[in-house]
Amino acid sequence: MNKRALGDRGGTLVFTISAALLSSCLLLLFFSESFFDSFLLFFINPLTNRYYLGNMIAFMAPLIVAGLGIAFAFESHNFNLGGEGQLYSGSLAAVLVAIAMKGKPAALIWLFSFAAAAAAGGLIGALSGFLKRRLAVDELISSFLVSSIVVLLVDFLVTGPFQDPFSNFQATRAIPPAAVLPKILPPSSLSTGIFVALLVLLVGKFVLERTRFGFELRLCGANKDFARYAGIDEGVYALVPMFLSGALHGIAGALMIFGSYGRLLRGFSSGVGWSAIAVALIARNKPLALVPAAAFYAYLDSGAKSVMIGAGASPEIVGIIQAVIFLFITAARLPFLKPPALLAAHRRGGKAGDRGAP
Amino acid sequence: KIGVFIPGQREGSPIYDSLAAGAERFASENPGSSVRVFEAGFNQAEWQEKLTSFVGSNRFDVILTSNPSLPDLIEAIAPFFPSQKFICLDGYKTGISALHTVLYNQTEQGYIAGYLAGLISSSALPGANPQKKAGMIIGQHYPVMDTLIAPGFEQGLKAVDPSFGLDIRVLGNWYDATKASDLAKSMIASGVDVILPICGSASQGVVKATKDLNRYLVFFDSDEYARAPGTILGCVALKQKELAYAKLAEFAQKATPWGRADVVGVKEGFIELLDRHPSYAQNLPQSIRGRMSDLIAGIASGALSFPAPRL
Amino acid sequence: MRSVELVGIDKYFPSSGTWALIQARLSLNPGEIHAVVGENGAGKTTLMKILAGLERPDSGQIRIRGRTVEFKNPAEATRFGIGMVHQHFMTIPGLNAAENILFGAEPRTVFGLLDKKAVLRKAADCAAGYGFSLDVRRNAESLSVGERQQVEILRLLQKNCDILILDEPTSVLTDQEIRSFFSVLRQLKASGKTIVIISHKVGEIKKIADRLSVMKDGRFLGEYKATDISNHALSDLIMGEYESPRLKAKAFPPRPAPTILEIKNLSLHKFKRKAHALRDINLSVGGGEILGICALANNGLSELEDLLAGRLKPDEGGVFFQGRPYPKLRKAPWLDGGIAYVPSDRIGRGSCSDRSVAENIVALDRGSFFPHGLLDSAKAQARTLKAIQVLGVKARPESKISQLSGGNIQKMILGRELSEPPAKLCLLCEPGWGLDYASLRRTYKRILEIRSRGSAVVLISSDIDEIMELSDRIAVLHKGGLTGLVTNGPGITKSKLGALMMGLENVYSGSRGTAGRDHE
Amino acid sequence: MTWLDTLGGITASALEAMTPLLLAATGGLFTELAGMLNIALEGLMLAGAFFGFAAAAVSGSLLLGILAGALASSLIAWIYGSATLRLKANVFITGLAANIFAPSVTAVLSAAWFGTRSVVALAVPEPARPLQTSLGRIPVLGGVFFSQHSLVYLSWALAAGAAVIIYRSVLGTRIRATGARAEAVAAAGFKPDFYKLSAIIISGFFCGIAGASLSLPLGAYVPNMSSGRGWIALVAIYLGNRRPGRTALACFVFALAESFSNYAQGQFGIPSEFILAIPFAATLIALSLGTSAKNE
Ligand SMILES: Nc1ncnc2c1ncn2[C@@H]1O[C@H](COP(=O)(O)OP(=O)(O)OP(=O)(O)O)[C@@H](O)[C@H]1O
Ligand SMILES: Nc1ncnc2c1ncn2[C@@H]1O[C@H](COP(=O)(O)OP(=O)(O)OP(=O)(O)O)[C@@H](O)[C@H]1O
Ligand SMILES: [Mg+2]
Ligand SMILES: [Mg+2]
Repeated sequence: MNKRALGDRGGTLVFTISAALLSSCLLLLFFSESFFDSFLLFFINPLTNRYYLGNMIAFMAPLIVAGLGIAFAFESHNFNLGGEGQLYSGSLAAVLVAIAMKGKPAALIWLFSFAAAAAAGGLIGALSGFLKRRLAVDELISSFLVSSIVVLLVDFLVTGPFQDPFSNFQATRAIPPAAVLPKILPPSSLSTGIFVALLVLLVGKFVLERTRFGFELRLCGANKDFARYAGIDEGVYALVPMFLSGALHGIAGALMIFGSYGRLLRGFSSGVGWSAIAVALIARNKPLALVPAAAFYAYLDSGAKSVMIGAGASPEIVGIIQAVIFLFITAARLPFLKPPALLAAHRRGGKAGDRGAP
Repeated sequence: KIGVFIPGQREGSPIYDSLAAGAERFASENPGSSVRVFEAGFNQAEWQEKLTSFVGSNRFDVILTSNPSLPDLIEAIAPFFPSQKFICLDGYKTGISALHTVLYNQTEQGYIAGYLAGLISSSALPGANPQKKAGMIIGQHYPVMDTLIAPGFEQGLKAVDPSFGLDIRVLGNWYDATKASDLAKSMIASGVDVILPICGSASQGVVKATKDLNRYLVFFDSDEYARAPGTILGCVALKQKELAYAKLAEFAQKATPWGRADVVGVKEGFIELLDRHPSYAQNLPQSIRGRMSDLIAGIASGALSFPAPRL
Repeated sequence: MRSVELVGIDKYFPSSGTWALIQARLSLNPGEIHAVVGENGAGKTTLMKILAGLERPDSGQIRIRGRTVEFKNPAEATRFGIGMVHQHFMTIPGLNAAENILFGAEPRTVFGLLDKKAVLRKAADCAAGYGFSLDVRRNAESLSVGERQQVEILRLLQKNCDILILDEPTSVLTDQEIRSFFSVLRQLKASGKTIVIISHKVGEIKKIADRLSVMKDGRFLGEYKATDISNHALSDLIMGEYESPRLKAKAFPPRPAPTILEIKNLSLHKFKRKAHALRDINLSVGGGEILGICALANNGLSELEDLLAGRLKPDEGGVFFQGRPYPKLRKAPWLDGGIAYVPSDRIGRGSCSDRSVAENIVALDRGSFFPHGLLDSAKAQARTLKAIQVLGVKARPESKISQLSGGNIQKMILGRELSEPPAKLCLLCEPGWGLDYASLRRTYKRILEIRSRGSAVVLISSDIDEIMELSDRIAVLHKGGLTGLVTNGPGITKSKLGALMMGLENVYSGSRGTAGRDHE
Repeated sequence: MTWLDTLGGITASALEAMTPLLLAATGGLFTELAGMLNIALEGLMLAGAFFGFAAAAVSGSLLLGILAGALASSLIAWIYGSATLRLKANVFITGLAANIFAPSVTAVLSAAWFGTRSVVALAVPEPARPLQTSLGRIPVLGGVFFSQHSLVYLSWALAAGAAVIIYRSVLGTRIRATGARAEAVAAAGFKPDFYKLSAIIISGFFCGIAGASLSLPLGAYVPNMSSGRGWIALVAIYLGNRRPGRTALACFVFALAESFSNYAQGQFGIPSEFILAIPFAATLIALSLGTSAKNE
């Protein structure tokens, strides 16, 4: 990859983001009572207010880890739509292990809980991989269906057998206080979990880009026929990446629990699985790009909350603004911005459409 | 300066709407006071973060909210905002000096609805059948539902006739009206003739199905008769607006009993069977109305009481 | 008036940093067959894509019948009667041959719906009109390469294109197919069409073309009348002063080394309980021997390739490698370079288009490039450079395969598979596809070298010249069965092999189990 | 009640519940065949539900309502499609955008037109049950097949029409060709993006009617009323192997499972979560059996 290509893509990205922000400003201008206040609250407050900033960075942690999970799936040409269920079930496993290990040293609890989260999420993901390998069931659909079922089952477990009898929340009991990840910037929910997330990301990047496993995985994703010719077991690369994808979602869930919530609240994860897909797509599956992508996503989320709470903007307006930003964020070219010849040539060579993502 | 924190959405949830309305009425009648209403949405996991931002972003004299789970949240964040006061309706927690809670006796509310449902089902009304079956369609299971409302409703039914059966079906969300309508139809096909829907905006589907099939509904929390007069034969309301107003007035007089938890019901005037609407008064035979007013009188006088389990 | 004139065309590909065309030109007379020749990566395909509206030149002019035009997309070129048959075909799966042929000009019924009957009729008429024996009802996926090509040509004709561009149309056709294809071209010429044809086969060009343009390194070298230039002069022009390496005299190895590959009583069903794709095949190949296998399209050659490539399992019989059952793809001899394989599908199977040359080379020998599970980049880089040099691939290790010209992709694959040390068994399918003359000679030399080092080579090819030039023995398949297994030598002629391939003769005498190297 | 009546009742309600699924899946089939993963079905349905209902309430005409729903949702599909194709944006992310956009914009308009962001219940003409008094009298079968409301029959007709368009029309052929090999369509001188956009707009059209078939029979618009049906429609397309007939069958399987689970809630003492999972589990099993049978 030469520098020019990267530079040009960067240029397009800057333009698309500006276009997105510009159009959201216009919307704010038309729909909010005080444009200036709303603008500050939406775009500036998340960065200057310690509480919002903390929450924003805290939200990046699960986005990065789950986004990495999506990248593992996409890079091997597996489409994981089951992030929600994997994340949710992983969280449950982590919470149960942590509660069972009450009294043990925190480090031990973390180790076992995160392992349990990874195992639970991973098994759910691997089920779709298994169905694909054994029965040629499309993993896109099976992961979605399995996830829908798993969410319901976890709901049942949380509100039934594991419901905290002393809480009015639909939630499990809290994890031992010692096991809660140390907080940074209280009262925001930022914790050392963000460092865990970055560590996981670096490991993931290393595995994906430097190891034989990662090489084979990406080769399977790029051209199945060639991978098979090269003696790579595609079956394994339907199964293992889906397992890893699920495992990373599980860890992402555990990070949310150990970093912010301290217990499993019913439906706490709703939407994170989907957001992770968006983050991975914005980052084009490049591990390091996941950090800015997650930051951007969390920033939008934070800005939305800020403007709703601070200026009473209705959720609908915020929704429309987010929709507009999504329309632009992955745009490869804008009508008023002629694509650099290079990009155009590159695109023409690339395969159009298919599933859009990987 | 009053902040109203709504853990949900104002529109479509009468209970939250009346909470805000009560505060707004108080503000309009008391010059110098102002209200800011914030809707936090239905995801319970986000409430803590949003409540913290809400408290942190403004200077409120008092924050008024309503939900059984809010006291736990308030307990968690109160240390960060030592001077902030909270009043939580529909919740129960003692011993926090910044918080006063008032719990509705929803067993009582359920009992009244159940008793009415039982009477309707065993009546000679055109839509009633001889089967002793009534139903509830709920959005989800949740603690207040499972420990207060549903048992209360069932007790009410059994008080009419111990052979009554209660059919509870779950929608899985609060907005799939089409599925709610299918559930209602399926329920009616199995012999249910009175339904109590507690499923948010999806209740529209239940109303539609019951109306089409000429069966009956009893409603909860607020005056819903207008949605289907003749089909909705009873509403057991919470007087949330009045309670909100009363509690703010008490706050203005600095008379709030901080740290205390109260329980209110028919006796205190904050749970009421809305019996003056024509849909109730004209569609129900005198016999039923009579037995209902006896029941209400009994509860109001204290002759009949339902200890609400502490939540 | 010239029917087409391209003047001063420049084209730079920033992604690969190459000037594909520098002041290139081309002029076509109406009603001629014009050949464009030149070594791999000379810019032939790029120039044609520009004429067909698929690429836009950086500078230069396109004049059609005297008018200067600018094409933004292929549709605009089509409007000027220009159509292109691509090096890698563009048939649409999911549609049948007729729908493919009439794509874009379908007859309709009164309600604006497709008139399926008329589609079939019109396509069949069209095919028959040009003397193609194509069953237009068949699904596009089930067509052979030759038939796909017919579909592509018919599609252009049917759109009234009168300037047809054919990019290496003969490289995947068998001899018979080429002959009938050429008669079609002559017939088209007679009806006034202008035809541009790209090819690397000098003899072929001389036979069919009226005039030819020579390109080198993106530049135009000159334009000649086919009758004015000798074969020798032409290849000199293309290659510069290229000294063709002397190939070793062909001789059946005197003392046959032990058998390396053995195919015993092998049968393969096309579908369960249906026609045979392969029927009772017995073959064996020893070390130091090249076995050529040829057949017409749809006669079992591709199935045999898939079997030997480990992609299909035989329904009956078996394949043995050094006396043991044929190894699975993921097992030792495949992974440690014991079996080398050049697939006939170079884009889909042989390479990974959006990966770099280096990655494409590393992919085949991961065991040694990832010593402890981690990439040894220095080694990978060194090996890549070596593989590129073997056959002179015009690319850098970090170039993406999709940026390489067709011939260079093939050279990359050959360089990878035929590298040192040679594999025990080399399975080479259409190894000469799209190679220019010099590369072809170098490749042949390397194949013979590998043979002399004691490897067994299986050569599957639709090019009879290639088979006859390299093989020690030749097996001929017809309808999935062997019709001949002969020792190559003076007695073996093209027409004899042709008769065997068409099933007109059957000289196969091997019976079960005994057929093999010692049958003559 | 005999078991036959019960079965008939479950089937009849499955046929009704299948209607929005069938319409949305048929629409999604077009985009799927054009080679795009259309996750916006959900949002497009919701838009159709709102605009269909609003137009029917204002005009008092069922037909106008359906048309308005279809058109409004086609319009949103057009925006979504243009963003995807003209800006070369990722279709999944723009789909997500459409799914966020639809409920937001309906809420804003609902507040402006009807004064509420919540349930809008107004008098709209009810879809008739055209065959109930004639064929509907046939025992059992009449109740199952001929007592449905007109939108149910409309959906069958539209699904059949879509099959004809897909396989017999020029547009359908081009759309399929685009999905199968876009670069070949381009090389043949056509614009693949045009056919992709057409497919997206058609999917919007069908989803609009699907949405109207939710809100009109209910006589109300409820925010979020599509509640995941767009996703199920997508599942049905895969389960149906991207063929119109099998997709319809898949929709029926899902609707039947759901209708059975509605019935089962009252019959067996199983936690509701398990019952709610039945449709997903049934679909997953059908998918596994279906594909493994195909691979035999
Ligand atoms: N899309 C592309 N991006 C970058 N470089 C390209 C691209 N297409 C072609 N090239 C480069 O342009 C040069 C000319 O390629 P072209 O395909 O025209 O060669 P050719 O004469 O057709 O060769 P062959 O006989 O091997 O097919 C090559 O060096 C090739 O690497
Ligand atoms: N009897 C045989 N004779 C010749 N070749 C065989 C025979 N059995 C298997 N093979 C070869 O082995 C290859 C792989 O076999 P098989 O299909 O069992 O592997 P797989 O199913 O891909 O791997 P796995 O069993 O590890 O999942 C076949 O494609 C075939 O080339
Ligand atoms: Mg009864
Ligand atoms: Mg070429």
